Amino acid sequence: MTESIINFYELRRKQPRFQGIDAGHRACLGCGEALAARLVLESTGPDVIVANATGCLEVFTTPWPESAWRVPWLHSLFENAAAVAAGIEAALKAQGRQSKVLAFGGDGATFDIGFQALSGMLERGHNVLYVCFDNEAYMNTGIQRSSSTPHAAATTTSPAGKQRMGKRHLKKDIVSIIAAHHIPYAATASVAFPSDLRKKVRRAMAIDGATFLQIHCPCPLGWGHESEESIAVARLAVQTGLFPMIELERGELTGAMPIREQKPVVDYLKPQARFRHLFADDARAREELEHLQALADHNIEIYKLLGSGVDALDSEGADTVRRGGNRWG
Amino acid sequence: MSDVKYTRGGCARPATSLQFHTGSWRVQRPVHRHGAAPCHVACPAGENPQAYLARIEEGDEQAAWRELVTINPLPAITGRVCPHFCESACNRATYDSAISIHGVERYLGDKALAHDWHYAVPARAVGAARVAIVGAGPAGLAAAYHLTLLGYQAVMFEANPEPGGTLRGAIPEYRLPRGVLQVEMQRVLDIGIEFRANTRLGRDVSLEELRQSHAAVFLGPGTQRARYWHVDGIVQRDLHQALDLLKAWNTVGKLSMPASVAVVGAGNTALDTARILRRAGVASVHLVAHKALPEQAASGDDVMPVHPREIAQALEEGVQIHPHRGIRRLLLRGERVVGVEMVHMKKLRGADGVYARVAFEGTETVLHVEQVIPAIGQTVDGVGFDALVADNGFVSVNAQGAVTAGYQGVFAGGDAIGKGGTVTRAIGDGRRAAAAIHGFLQGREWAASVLAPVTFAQLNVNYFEPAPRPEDPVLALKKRIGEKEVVGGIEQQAVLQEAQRCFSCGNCFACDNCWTLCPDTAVLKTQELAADGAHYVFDYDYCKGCGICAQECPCGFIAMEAEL
Amino acid sequence: MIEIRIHGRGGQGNVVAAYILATAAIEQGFHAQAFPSFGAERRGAPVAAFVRIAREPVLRRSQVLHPHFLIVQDRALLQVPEVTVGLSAGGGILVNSSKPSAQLSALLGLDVVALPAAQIALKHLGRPLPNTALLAAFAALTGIVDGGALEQALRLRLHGKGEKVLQANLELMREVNASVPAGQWYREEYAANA
Amino acid sequence: MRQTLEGSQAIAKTVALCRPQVVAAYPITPQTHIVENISKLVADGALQCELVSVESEFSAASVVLGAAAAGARAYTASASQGILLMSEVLFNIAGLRIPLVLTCANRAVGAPLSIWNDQQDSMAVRDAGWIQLYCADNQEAVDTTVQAFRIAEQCELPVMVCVDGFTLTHTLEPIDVPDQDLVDQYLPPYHFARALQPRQPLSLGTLVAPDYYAEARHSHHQAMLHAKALIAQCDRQWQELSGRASGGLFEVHGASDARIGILALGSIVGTLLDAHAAHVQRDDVQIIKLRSLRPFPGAELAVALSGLSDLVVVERALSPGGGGIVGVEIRSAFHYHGVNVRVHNVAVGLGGRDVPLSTLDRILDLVAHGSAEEFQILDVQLDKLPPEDR
Repeated sequence: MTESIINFYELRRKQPRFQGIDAGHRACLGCGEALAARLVLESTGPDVIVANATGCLEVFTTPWPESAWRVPWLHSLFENAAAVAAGIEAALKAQGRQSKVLAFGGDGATFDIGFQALSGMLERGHNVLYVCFDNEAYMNTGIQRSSSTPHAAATTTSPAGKQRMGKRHLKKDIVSIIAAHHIPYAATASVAFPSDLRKKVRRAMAIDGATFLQIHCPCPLGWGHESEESIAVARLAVQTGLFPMIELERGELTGAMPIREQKPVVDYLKPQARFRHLFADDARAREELEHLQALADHNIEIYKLLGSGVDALDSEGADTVRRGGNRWG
Repeated sequence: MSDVKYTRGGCARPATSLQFHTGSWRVQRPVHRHGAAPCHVACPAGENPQAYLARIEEGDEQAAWRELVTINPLPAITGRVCPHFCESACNRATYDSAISIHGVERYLGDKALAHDWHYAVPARAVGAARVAIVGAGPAGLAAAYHLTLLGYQAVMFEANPEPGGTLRGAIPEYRLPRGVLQVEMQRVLDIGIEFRANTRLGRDVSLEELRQSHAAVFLGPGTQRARYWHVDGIVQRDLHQALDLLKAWNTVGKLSMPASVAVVGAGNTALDTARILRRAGVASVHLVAHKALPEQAASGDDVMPVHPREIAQALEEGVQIHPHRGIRRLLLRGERVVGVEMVHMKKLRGADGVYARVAFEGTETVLHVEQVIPAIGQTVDGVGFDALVADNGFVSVNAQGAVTAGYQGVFAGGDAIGKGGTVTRAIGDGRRAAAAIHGFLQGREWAASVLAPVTFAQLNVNYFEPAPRPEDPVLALKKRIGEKEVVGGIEQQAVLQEAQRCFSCGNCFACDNCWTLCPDTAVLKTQELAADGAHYVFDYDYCKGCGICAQECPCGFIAMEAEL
Repeated sequence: MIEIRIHGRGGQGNVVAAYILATAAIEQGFHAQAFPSFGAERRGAPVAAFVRIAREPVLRRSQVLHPHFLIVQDRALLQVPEVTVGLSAGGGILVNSSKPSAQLSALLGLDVVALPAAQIALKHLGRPLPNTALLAAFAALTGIVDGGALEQALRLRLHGKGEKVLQANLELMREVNASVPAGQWYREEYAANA
Repeated sequence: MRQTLEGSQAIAKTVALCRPQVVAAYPITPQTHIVENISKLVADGALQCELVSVESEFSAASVVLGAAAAGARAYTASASQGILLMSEVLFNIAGLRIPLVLTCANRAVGAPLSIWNDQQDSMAVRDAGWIQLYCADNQEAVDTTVQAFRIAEQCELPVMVCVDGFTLTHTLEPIDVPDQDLVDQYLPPYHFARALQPRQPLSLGTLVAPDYYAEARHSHHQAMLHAKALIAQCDRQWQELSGRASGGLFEVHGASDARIGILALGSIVGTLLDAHAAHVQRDDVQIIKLRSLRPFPGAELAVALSGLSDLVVVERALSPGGGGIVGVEIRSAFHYHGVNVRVHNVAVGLGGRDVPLSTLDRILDLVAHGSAEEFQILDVQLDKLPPEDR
């Protein structure tokens, strides 16, 4: 069978999943955020309304007069997605409508500029699932540091130079802050583990109340790795302990993806240009490498991430594939 | 939505981005590229284990067996005796441990015997061309089988009363029970093959007669003549050949031997001979091998060409192996052996670049044995077709299996062509010769396809769980007497697990990875269009060529091609 | 005033190419200006950048609508209709392609010079980035800037990337110089006024 | 020293030359390159200052407010939505009479979202009480930045240096970046008389009751009016040192007896001048570059342009439902000062729409044919709209 006679339009229509973001969007090659957003909507289904903060996701999906979205979607500003979502939810309540409200934002919109609105929405307990697509910098404006940028990563506003080793500060522990709002469900997920991501979206969707999901999504441009390495890099973030995969309910830790075999952080850092300066023959660079390893070790310790053997849902087993697929159903 | 003003506030219709073809950004494109599984490439018979493992994983064991016997009609036999090159090549070995392909093969073979599954043989046309097959060993049986599947009338000529060749003569029953051998071979003959027992080429029928009365001839005579063995021209008077001892043991079941014996050789015949000598009551059995034990081998070429398991069992059974040794001198009292002088030797590359065995002076030791049995290989006994046997003692053939001595329509295979004497290789020779004969009779040349195996680096093993392979049950040492089969088969549960462990190297197994992980929704899932064996198609209108699908394909089935 | 439009894809160094060309022109003694086509497109998407070279200070800030020359970073872009729009009569197109110039000229009915810039770059820089090779070819074809000015512009731009990178680029320039018809697009008015 | 630089890079270098002690910023297109370049200077140790990478523009403005109040020279930059998010703080900074400098990389304001250049953002905060200076090219951006610190610190008012986003910030051209000595000579160390310090425990930002509020506002207004002379003076003083002036409050190009004037702000001026020189070449046309929008030189313009018959005010912003912004102010000033010039008003280049050389011809045609209106957006393609929206 030659591909020329395939009716792609028909085939696309018949896909056994909900493609809440369809093709033709303008994301860069290998964009982790584009993938994460589609995965989220696959699990929520079409009965949702999205409030989207300013950022790459918003820009690459909606080059007017086109849109890649198949769900009702509203972009207002950078800092107010959570508040806009709260307003949508209030309206639905007033009208007796049932659709779930989602708020989408990048790490800048979540950790930084929109944090106030997010905190308010959580505190008021709106029935909103807030999804933070965390690619650890302001990518839309060209890779500036955010409070999610990892320690020692170079960005255009935390460059490595003669006197600086990239970002001086730490990555903000947003999920703990969110969980401290005593909301029913807050979790972290990664594009490298789609099954786990879907499970967490389904859990959040089942809850009537404010929920939060932070998804680690590589940005090949901003992190400086090849486009095909997005999944591999995200996987290493989890396997090294730098990005702990946890679930918090009412502030209590209720789930953590165990790490079967802790990989050294250099495995994760090496493919990324944003950490290139750490591999110079330089005492400060060596110290920062040790620092990052200590941060990973700390995560593993506080969340007790190191597994005790083989676990089908651990960092090695969670995305085991089977003949005929295990990613749908 | 007709009253919606799309110019107001920058409003847009759902999924209208589809109007924009991001495929124009692409400088490289993903393509589905079937790669050859290393097990498939490595199998001298040409089996494709991946294909039958897939059927097992789908829960259809009979379909798996059918897949298997499209290549090899004798899986219960090869599952037991093949040194399984497939497993040495298996990419899973680099990850945790190779798939127990032989275990699965044997399981399917035994299951078919137990359930009396039959080959699917197409009805033969009246007046089908007749093809003569000389020798009912594995090569001849495979040739007859495949010729029958291709619609020919196969006629087998066997010097012995029963079929089997090497399988019957040289392989002891503790490795290959006669029942299995008998039934599986009979099932082959039962597909409509004419079997002429006690008919020896050169004695009862001539090659010319066969050529006259058949459209083509396949020779699978095996190697019946022991290589001439001596030490500096000296041979003891009562020289026994290993193959003769094996035959005698296999038919009579006992041997008369002194209490200490040295067997010379490094292959299966040598090892089997040593082991039957132990079973026959010889107290002290030495194996003098010029090659290395598996754990000490410097290269694949240097190691004893037998399955490590067999070596381990022989050691357990009390065979004393002297690796990297040669016999320098026979210690004779009159014409009787009282011992041998052994010396350390290794194959080394000389100044001329040629490998040669070098004995190391000063390492000589004396082994006190009362008999020395050479097992250094056999060559073709060419009575009746001498003209086809080359100086090296083997029948020379071309890539298609046709003899090169100028006899049109005559093909040969198996041990007789001297390409490494394994049952599996012989079966492959038979199959390839059948295809070549078919081509010859249709007037076109047949060529085997040569594929590069998929390498471990081409796979993405992050998506596989480590799991150990099941070990074959082995008969306790004290129970290993007489003809009892030493190695058992694996169970159904283990077989299913092996099927699930298969990496599916170079072939799509519909895991959904590409479909799930494409950031651009440019991979579409398809059932009905999966004609190329993939279950997905690339929508190049949108694919930007990021390469994630290729990188994350567990099977190495997706390659990126430059596009400019 | 000479106006040039450079077409490429996001991430290919399109703006950098424009900046280097303008810098070289300034080194040569001209006034010049370079700026991108301010798109929001992402890595891989078609983008454009503009260069103006003049004897007098450049005051205008409008986009280049009628370029004298197009520099195109990959052949596939020639199929994008906007790329060739507005080319001045008698203008030239320099494109990264391994196809013969004559074939592309015939195809488009325009004066096209093709250069396998990506291959040349792969050889010298280890990465198929066509822009330096195209600039070197442009310099040789038009004579607007000479090798020394272009070298100086590269020096300024690659400052901090190490001498090795610079030398590899200069080596690449030399190969290109020898492989394009020097002066084919030369015109009297391009001569430096320095 | 003359260098070939991107506008943002030149601005960043210039800011560094002014020795700011605190820089705070939040990324937004097209301001980012300025902050990135400053970050690089800090990372390399070339600029010794506290760089605070804040979490929003609101905080960026607040950080520089605090820093300047605490006696440090402070700088920030933003654009578009960022300026608007800052707006509450901007009013506050000005009301507190805190001297600092902000670069606005002018950009349209959403929705619809646009990252491209117009001047809606700075126009929207023209009432905040800041001095606003518009730059016609990157050389002016550099020179005005240096002047802005001096102006701000002398009159205790914040200065917004408005630079067209992309059109200037992302354009590479030859630019004279002054030497450090020159800047040091021009710009004395930062001094803020009301700086927060325990030795002098002042209270800033108190509640002012109705009996004093009007006086406070009057004082602010007067300070702005006095700043007019200061702006012109600082430009002259810089010219004495560097040889370059940026046009004081405004600058008139063309014959003094011209009948038609075209007034614009920012980078369009260059295009209009080029178009005039290259194509139009009419003796009866003047091009006027308005540099200082706040303080607004209404009386000065009325005097300078009184000989015209028609003035077309070209803007890159509008007040929907009202019309032009600068045009209305000029019309008002002319009316008050009894100058009888017909003031037409057009908006061009909205949301990054290219302003080609032909714009000048188009405008002169409108005047010639009597079809120039009180206000109109040039080049609107009505066929892109449904009939009821035209």
